Amino acid sequence: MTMQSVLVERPEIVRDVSRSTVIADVEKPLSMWERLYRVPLMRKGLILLVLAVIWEVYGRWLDNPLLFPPFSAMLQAFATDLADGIIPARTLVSLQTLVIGYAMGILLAALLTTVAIGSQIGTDLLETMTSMLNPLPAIALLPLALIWFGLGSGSVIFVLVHSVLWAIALNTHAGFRSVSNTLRMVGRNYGLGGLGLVRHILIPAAFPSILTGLKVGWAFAWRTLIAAELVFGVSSGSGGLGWYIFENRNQLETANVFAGLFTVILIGLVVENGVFATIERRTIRRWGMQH
Amino acid sequence: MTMQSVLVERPEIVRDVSRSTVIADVEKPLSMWERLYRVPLMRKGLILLVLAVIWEVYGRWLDNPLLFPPFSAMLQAFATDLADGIIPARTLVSLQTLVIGYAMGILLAALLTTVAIGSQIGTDLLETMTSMLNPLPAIALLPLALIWFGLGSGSVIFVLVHSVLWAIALNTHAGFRSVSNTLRMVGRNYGLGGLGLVRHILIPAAFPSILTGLKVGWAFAWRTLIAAELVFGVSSGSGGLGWYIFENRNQLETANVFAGLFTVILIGLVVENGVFATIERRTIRRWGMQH
Amino acid sequence: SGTLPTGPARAEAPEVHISKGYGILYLPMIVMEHEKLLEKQAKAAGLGDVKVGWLELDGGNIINDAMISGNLDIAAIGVPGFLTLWSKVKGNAKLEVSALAGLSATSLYLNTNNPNIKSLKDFTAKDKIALPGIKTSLSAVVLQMAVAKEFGDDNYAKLDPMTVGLPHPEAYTALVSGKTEVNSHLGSPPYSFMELESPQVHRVMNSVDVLGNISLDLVYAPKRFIDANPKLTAAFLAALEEADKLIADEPAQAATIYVQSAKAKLSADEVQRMITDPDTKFSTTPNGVMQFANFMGRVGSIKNKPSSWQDLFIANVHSLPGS
Amino acid sequence: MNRASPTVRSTGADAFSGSVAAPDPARPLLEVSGVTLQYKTADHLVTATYRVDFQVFKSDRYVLLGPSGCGKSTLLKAIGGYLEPVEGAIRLNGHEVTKPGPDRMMVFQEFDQLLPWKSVRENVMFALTTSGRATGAEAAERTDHYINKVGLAKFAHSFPHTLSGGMKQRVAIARGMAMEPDVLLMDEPYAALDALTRRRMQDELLRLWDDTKFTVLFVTHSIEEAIRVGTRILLLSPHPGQVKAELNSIPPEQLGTAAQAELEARINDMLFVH
Amino acid sequence: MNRASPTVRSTGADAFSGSVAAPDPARPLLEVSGVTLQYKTADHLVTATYRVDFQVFKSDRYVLLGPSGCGKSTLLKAIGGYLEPVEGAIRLNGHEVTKPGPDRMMVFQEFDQLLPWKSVRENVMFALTTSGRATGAEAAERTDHYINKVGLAKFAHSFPHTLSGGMKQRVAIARGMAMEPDVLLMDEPYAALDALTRRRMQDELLRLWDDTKFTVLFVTHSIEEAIRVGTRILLLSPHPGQVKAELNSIPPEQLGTAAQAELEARINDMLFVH
Ligand SMILES: Nc1ncnc2c1ncn2[C@@H]1O[C@H](COP(=O)(O)OP(=O)(O)OP(=O)(O)O)[C@@H](O)[C@H]1O
Ligand SMILES: Nc1ncnc2c1ncn2[C@@H]1O[C@H](COP(=O)(O)OP(=O)(O)OP(=O)(O)O)[C@@H](O)[C@H]1O
Ligand SMILES: [Mg+2]
Ligand SMILES: [Mg+2]
Repeated sequence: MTMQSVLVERPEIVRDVSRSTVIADVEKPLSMWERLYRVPLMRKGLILLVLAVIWEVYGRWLDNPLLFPPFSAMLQAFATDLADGIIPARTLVSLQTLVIGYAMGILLAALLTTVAIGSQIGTDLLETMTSMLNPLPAIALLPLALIWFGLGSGSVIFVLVHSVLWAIALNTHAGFRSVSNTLRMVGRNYGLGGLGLVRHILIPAAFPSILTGLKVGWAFAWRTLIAAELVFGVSSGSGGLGWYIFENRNQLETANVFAGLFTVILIGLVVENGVFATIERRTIRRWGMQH
Repeated sequence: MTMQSVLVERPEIVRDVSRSTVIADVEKPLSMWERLYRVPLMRKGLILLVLAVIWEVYGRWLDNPLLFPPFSAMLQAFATDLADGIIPARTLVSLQTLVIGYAMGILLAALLTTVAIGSQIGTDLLETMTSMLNPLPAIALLPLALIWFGLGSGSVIFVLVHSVLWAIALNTHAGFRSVSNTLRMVGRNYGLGGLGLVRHILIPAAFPSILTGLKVGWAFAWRTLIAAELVFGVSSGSGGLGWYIFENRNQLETANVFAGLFTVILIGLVVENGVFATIERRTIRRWGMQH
Repeated sequence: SGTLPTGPARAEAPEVHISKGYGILYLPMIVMEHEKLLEKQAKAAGLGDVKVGWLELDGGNIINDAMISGNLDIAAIGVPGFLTLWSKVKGNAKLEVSALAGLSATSLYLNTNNPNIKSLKDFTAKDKIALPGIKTSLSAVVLQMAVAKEFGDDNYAKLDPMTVGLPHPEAYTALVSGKTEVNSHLGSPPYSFMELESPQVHRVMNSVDVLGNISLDLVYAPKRFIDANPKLTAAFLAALEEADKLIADEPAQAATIYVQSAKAKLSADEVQRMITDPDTKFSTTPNGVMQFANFMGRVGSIKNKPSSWQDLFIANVHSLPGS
Repeated sequence: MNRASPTVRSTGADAFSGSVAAPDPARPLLEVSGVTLQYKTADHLVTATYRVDFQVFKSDRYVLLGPSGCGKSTLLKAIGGYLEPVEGAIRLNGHEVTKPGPDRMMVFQEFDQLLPWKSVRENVMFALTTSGRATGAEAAERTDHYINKVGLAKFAHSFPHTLSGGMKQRVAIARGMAMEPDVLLMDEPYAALDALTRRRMQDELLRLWDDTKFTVLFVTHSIEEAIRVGTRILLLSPHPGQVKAELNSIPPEQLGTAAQAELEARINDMLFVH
Repeated sequence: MNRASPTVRSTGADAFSGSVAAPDPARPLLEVSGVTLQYKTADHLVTATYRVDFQVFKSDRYVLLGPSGCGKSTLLKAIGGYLEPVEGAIRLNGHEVTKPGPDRMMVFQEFDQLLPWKSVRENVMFALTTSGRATGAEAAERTDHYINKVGLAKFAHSFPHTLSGGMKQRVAIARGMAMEPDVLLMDEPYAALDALTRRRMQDELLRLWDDTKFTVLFVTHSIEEAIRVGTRILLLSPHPGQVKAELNSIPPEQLGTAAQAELEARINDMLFVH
C-alpha cells in the first residue's frame, strides 16, 4: 500500500502520568554580565555615561566654553546653582506652570476626543481644528493671549495648552479609532455608550497611543514653557527655568545655560523612567499590549 | 416531560433555495441633507465657515484691528499679497526648508526605531535619548547648530529635525511595540528579521501610529520653522513665511501677520485633507485598521 | 599681529559676513548694503571684488552666538550686548572682540497711557513697563541707568519688577489699544513716535534728556578678523563714514533707500522725519559708551571694565572725539 | 411566501412529544423577517444574508447551522443590534432592535473579545456590574460560580493574554452565562474547545437551561452539536445566506439512538447536497 | 525512561500493515526531548508543558491531542522556533531549533494571522515570495491553486477584515499549504470550519500528502479528526502538558469500521479518565 509505505512504523507508547510529579521550577542560569544587562537602570546608566563622556570630550576638543562648555564645566555650574537653591527655586516655578498647563491640555484633549468619537461631525471638527491650529506657532496666540489672560502665567498656560492639546488629542483619537470592533461591540453589549464607552473601553484599549500622546505632549510642554517664559515677559523675580536660561545666556554664562538645560534633561529622565515607565509597566505591559 | 414543556412546538419548514435568485442591490434611500452630510468636504466646509464667522464677529466686536483684525480684513491682506506674489514666494521658501527637514526627521526616526526594535539596548537608547532630548527647546541646539551649520537653512533644518524626529520616533516605536505577537511570528515564519521584518510587517501593522506621528511632526515642523526663521535671520530677501510674519509684525501690519498665519492654516488644511486623509483612506481605512 | 604672509592673490578675506539689525537704527548699514559701499571701498583699497554677505539678525544673543561660533565677521549690536561679550572674552586670544565704530544714537521714550504717571517716581507695582527683554536688553539697561540717576545707584533696579518682556510692536499695540495690563513702554522710533500720536498716550521720559545723546548701537568684529584684514576693516570704516555722510547730506534719499530695502509700509517722508530728528544721530564716533561701561561695571553686570573707550575700539578710531 | 406561523406542531421529524407549553404561541420573542444584511466596503458591496425569516420563541435553544461565510455571525450581530438590516426588520418582544444592550448578551467568535486590561475574574464581574445585571456580593458570587463552571478557577487572576485560545473562549462563555440575559447569542462558542471540555460546556448549558429556561441562539458548525444543544435548527444556504430549512431537534433521551443518526443524515444531505 | 526508540513496529493497535519504508528509521526528522516550556509573566511563572518527549519522522501526519490549555499551541510555537525550552531540546534534522523559518510553516490558531494590509491573494503570494519558496509565475500559479482549493477564489481580492472567521482560517491554511514546507505546523486549523468545509479541507490535506508526502504536525480537538488525519497521535495530559500516550492511527480504508470506533473509544478513555 503506497500510502503507508513511506511511514516509519514504531510501537505505541502509553505512560503513566502521575499527577503528583513535583514540577521543579527550572531557571536557566545567567552570567554576571547577563544579569546586569537585564537591569534597565544599568543599561540606561551606561548609555548616559557614554553620552556624558562624548559631551565632555567634544566640549574640550572644541575649546569654546562660551559656546559649548564641556560636561564637567556644566556640572560645576549646575552644582553651584543647585547648592545655592537657585535652580531648585526656578524649577519649582516652571514645574507649577507646566503641570497646570499640561493637566489642562489633557483635560481639553479628553473633551475634544470624546466629542469627536461621538459623531461624524465631531470627528471632522477635531480633524479640522487640529490640522488648522496645530501648526500655528506660539506668536500666533500672542495677541489673543494678551487680551484674554494678560501677562504672566495665564498666557504661558494658554500657550502651553496649545502645545500640548493637539498632540495628545491626535494620538488619543487615532488610538480610539484603532480599537478593535470586537471590543467596541463588547462594550456596547454591556449597555455602555458615549462617555461610558470612552471611559471603560476606549481609553484602556487605546492606552498605548494615549501614553505616547502624553509623552510627546510632556516634551512639547517643556519646550514651549522655556520659550514662552522668554516671549511672555516674566515679571522679573518670578521667573522659572526658562528665565534662568535666558538670563544666563544674556550674560554669556554658557555653563549655567547648559546647567538649566541639564535640569530639563534630568527632569525628562526622571519623568520617563519614574512616571511613564511605571505606568507602562503597570498597564500596557501587564495587559500584554506592549511587546 | 418538563424539559420540552416550555417549548413552543411548530412545524418544520423546508424551502427550495433557488441559487438563481436575483439578489437585488438594495440601498436605503437618503434624504438630501443626509446625502450632503455624507460628503466630508461639505461637513468640514461648514465647520470652516462657522469658524470664519466667529473670527469675523469677534474681530469686529473687539474693534482693535491692530491687535486682532476681523477675518475680512485679514482676507483682504491675504488676497493682496497673494496677487503680489509675495505670499507664494515666501511660502515656497518655507516649504522647501520644511520638506527637507521633515524628510530628514522621518529618515532619522526610521533609523532610530529600527535600531530600537532590534535589541534591548536599542530600545533603551531610544527611550533615553527621547526623554532627554525631546523636552529641549530649540535654543539648546543653537550653539551646536551654529558650529555645525552656521547661519542659514542648514541650521533651520537641524532645528526642524529636532522638532520632528522625536515625536515621530516615539509614535513609531510605540506602534511597533503594539504590533500583535501573532503578526510578528507570521513575519518571522517567512524568514523575515531585522530590516525585513520592520519593512514588511512592523511598518504596515503600526501604520496608524506612524501616521499620527507624521501628523504631529508635520505640525511641529511648521511651528518650529516659523520661530527658527526669526532666530537664524535671513540673507537679504530670501525670507520665508516666518520672516514675512516677523516683518509685518514690526510694521504693525497685523492683518498681514494674520494673513501669514492664515497661509499656514491653509497649508495645514490642504495637507490634512489632501495628503493625510488620502493616505488614510488608501491604507488603514481600506485595511480595516481604522473604525 | 598682522604678520600674516601677504601674497598678492589672497591678501585678505575674499568674503565677509555682516549682520545688521531690523529698524531705523541700522540705517547706515542698510545704506551701505544698498549702495554697495563696502564693495566700492574694498576695491578702492586694492582688495578686488570682495563678496559681502548681509544677514538680518534680531537680538543680541543670537548675534553674539553667531560671532563666537565664527559665522560672522562684522555685526551691529546694542552697546550693552557688546560690553557683555567684550568683558567675557577679554584675555581669550581666540575669541576677543573689538568695536569698530559707533553706529547710531537716538532717543528712547518712556511712554504710558496711565494719566497718573508724570515721572519715574509715579510708577507703582500695578504698572507694567514693556521692554524687548527685561534686565539685560538695551532698553532695560537704559531704563536702569535713568532710574539710577533718579533714585541713586543703589536703587537702579527699582523699576525692574514692573518691567515685562515684550517686543516693540506688541508693546505699541498694547499701549495704544489699552486692552491689556501693559500701560507703559520704553520704546525706540518709530514705535515711540507713533505711540504719541494716540491721544491716550503721553511721554514720561526721554532718554536723551536724562543720559544725553549717547550711542545705542555700535559695530564690532572679532580681533582675529581685524588683525587678519586690516585693509578690509579700514574699508568698512570708510564705507560706514560714507553711509553716514549720505544720510546727513541726503536724508530724503536715505529715507527712500530705507523704505525700499526694508519694504516698509511707512512713507519716505515719515522716515525722513525720523532720521532728521535732532535726537537721532548716525556717526562712527562713539558717544557715551563709557556711561554704559561704568554703569554696568558698577552694578556688576560686567567683570572686566574698560579704563577708557579706546580700550573697546580699534586703533583706527582712537583719534575721534569719542566718549 | 411559505413562512410558518407558529402553531402546535404536528408534522416533521416527530421528536418532541411533550405537552404544549404555556407561553403565548402567537408572540415570538424574536422575529427576524425578510432580513437582508450587507457590508459596504471601500471596493464593493457584500450581501451577507438575503431575506432571512425566522422566529425564536421564549426558551428556544435555537441553532444556526450553515457553511463558512454564509452570514451566521452577521445575522447574530444584527440581532445583537450592531448592524442595521438594509431590508426587513428584527423585532424583540415586538420592538424593533435598534441598538445593543445587555438583554442580548453576545459571545463572539473572535478570541479578542475579552478586555485585555482586566483579569479573568474582573472581565466577568465588570460585565455584570456595568450592565447592572448584578452588583456587589451577588456579582462576585455569580462570577466565581461561572468561572468555576468553565474550569478556570485556577486562572481567575490571570490576564487574557496569558490564556490559551480555548481558555479565552471559556471566559467569554462564563461571562455570557453569568449575565443570565433574556437572549444569549453564542457564535461558535465551543469551536476552540477539546472534545471533553466541549462536552462539559454543552452539559453545563443544558443544566443551566433546565434551571432558568433562558433563550439561546447558537451558531455551530457541528451537526452533532446542533442536535445535542438545539431544540430547533435553522439551516442556511451558502453565501449569501438564505433560509434552507428549519427543523426540530430530538429530545435528549433520544440522543445516541437511531433518531439522532437519522436527523444527522437528513441535515447532512440538506447542507451538502443542493 | 520508557521513551520508544523508533523500530519497526510490532505491537500496538495493529493498524498499519504496509511494507516498511525506505527512510532511515534511526533518524527522526523532528526530535523533541524532555522539553519543558514556561511563560514568565509579571505576576508568576506558568509551566505550559513538562518534559515532553516525542519524535516525528519524515512524512508523518502527527497529531497532538489534549485538553484546552495543556500546552499544544505552546509546543507548536517552540517547534516553530518562537520559544526556547527551559529544559530539554528540540532538534530538526539533527540541528537544534533556534529561530523560526519558512521550512516550518505555521498555521496559527488565532484569527489575526493574516496581514491586514494585503488581500487574500497577496497574503498567500507574499508568503511565497518573501520566503523565497516560489517566485514569479510559479508563485502566482501556486497561490491561485490553493486559494481555489480552500474555496475562496471569489474572495481573492478581499481584505482579511471583510472575511468571516472561517474564511480567514482557510486563507491561512491555503498559505500554509502553498508554502509546501518540510514540516507544516497546524494549530487547530479547522476549528472554525463547518462540517462540510472541514471535511473538504481534510481530504485536501490527505490528497496533498499523497502527492508530496510532506510532514505535518497537527493540533486538533476532535478525536475523529485525529484519527482521520493522523498517522500517529500524541495524547497530552491536562495543564501542564505531559505525554500520556503515543498511538498509531488506522489506515484510511478502515475509517468508518469498528476499528475506528474502537480507537476512538480508547482515546476517549485515556483522555477523559485518569
Ligand atoms: N466587516 C465586513 N466587511 C465586509 N464583508 C464582511 C464583513 N464581515 C463579513 N463579511 C462578509 O459577509 C459574509 C458573511 O460573513 P459572516 O462572518 O457572517 O459568516 P459566518 O457565517 O459567520 O462564517 P464563519 O462560519 O466562517 O464564521 C462573508 O462573505 C464575509 O466575507
Ligand atoms: N503568553 C502567555 N503568557 C503566559 N501564559 C501563557 C501564555 N500563552 C499560554 N499560556 C499558558 O500556557 C498554558 C498552555 O497554553 P496553550 O495556548 O499552549 O494551550 P493549548 O493547549 O493550545 O490550549 P487550547 O486548546 O485552548 O488552545 C495555559 O495554561 C496558558 O494559560
Ligand atoms: Mg462567523
Ligand atoms: Mg491552542
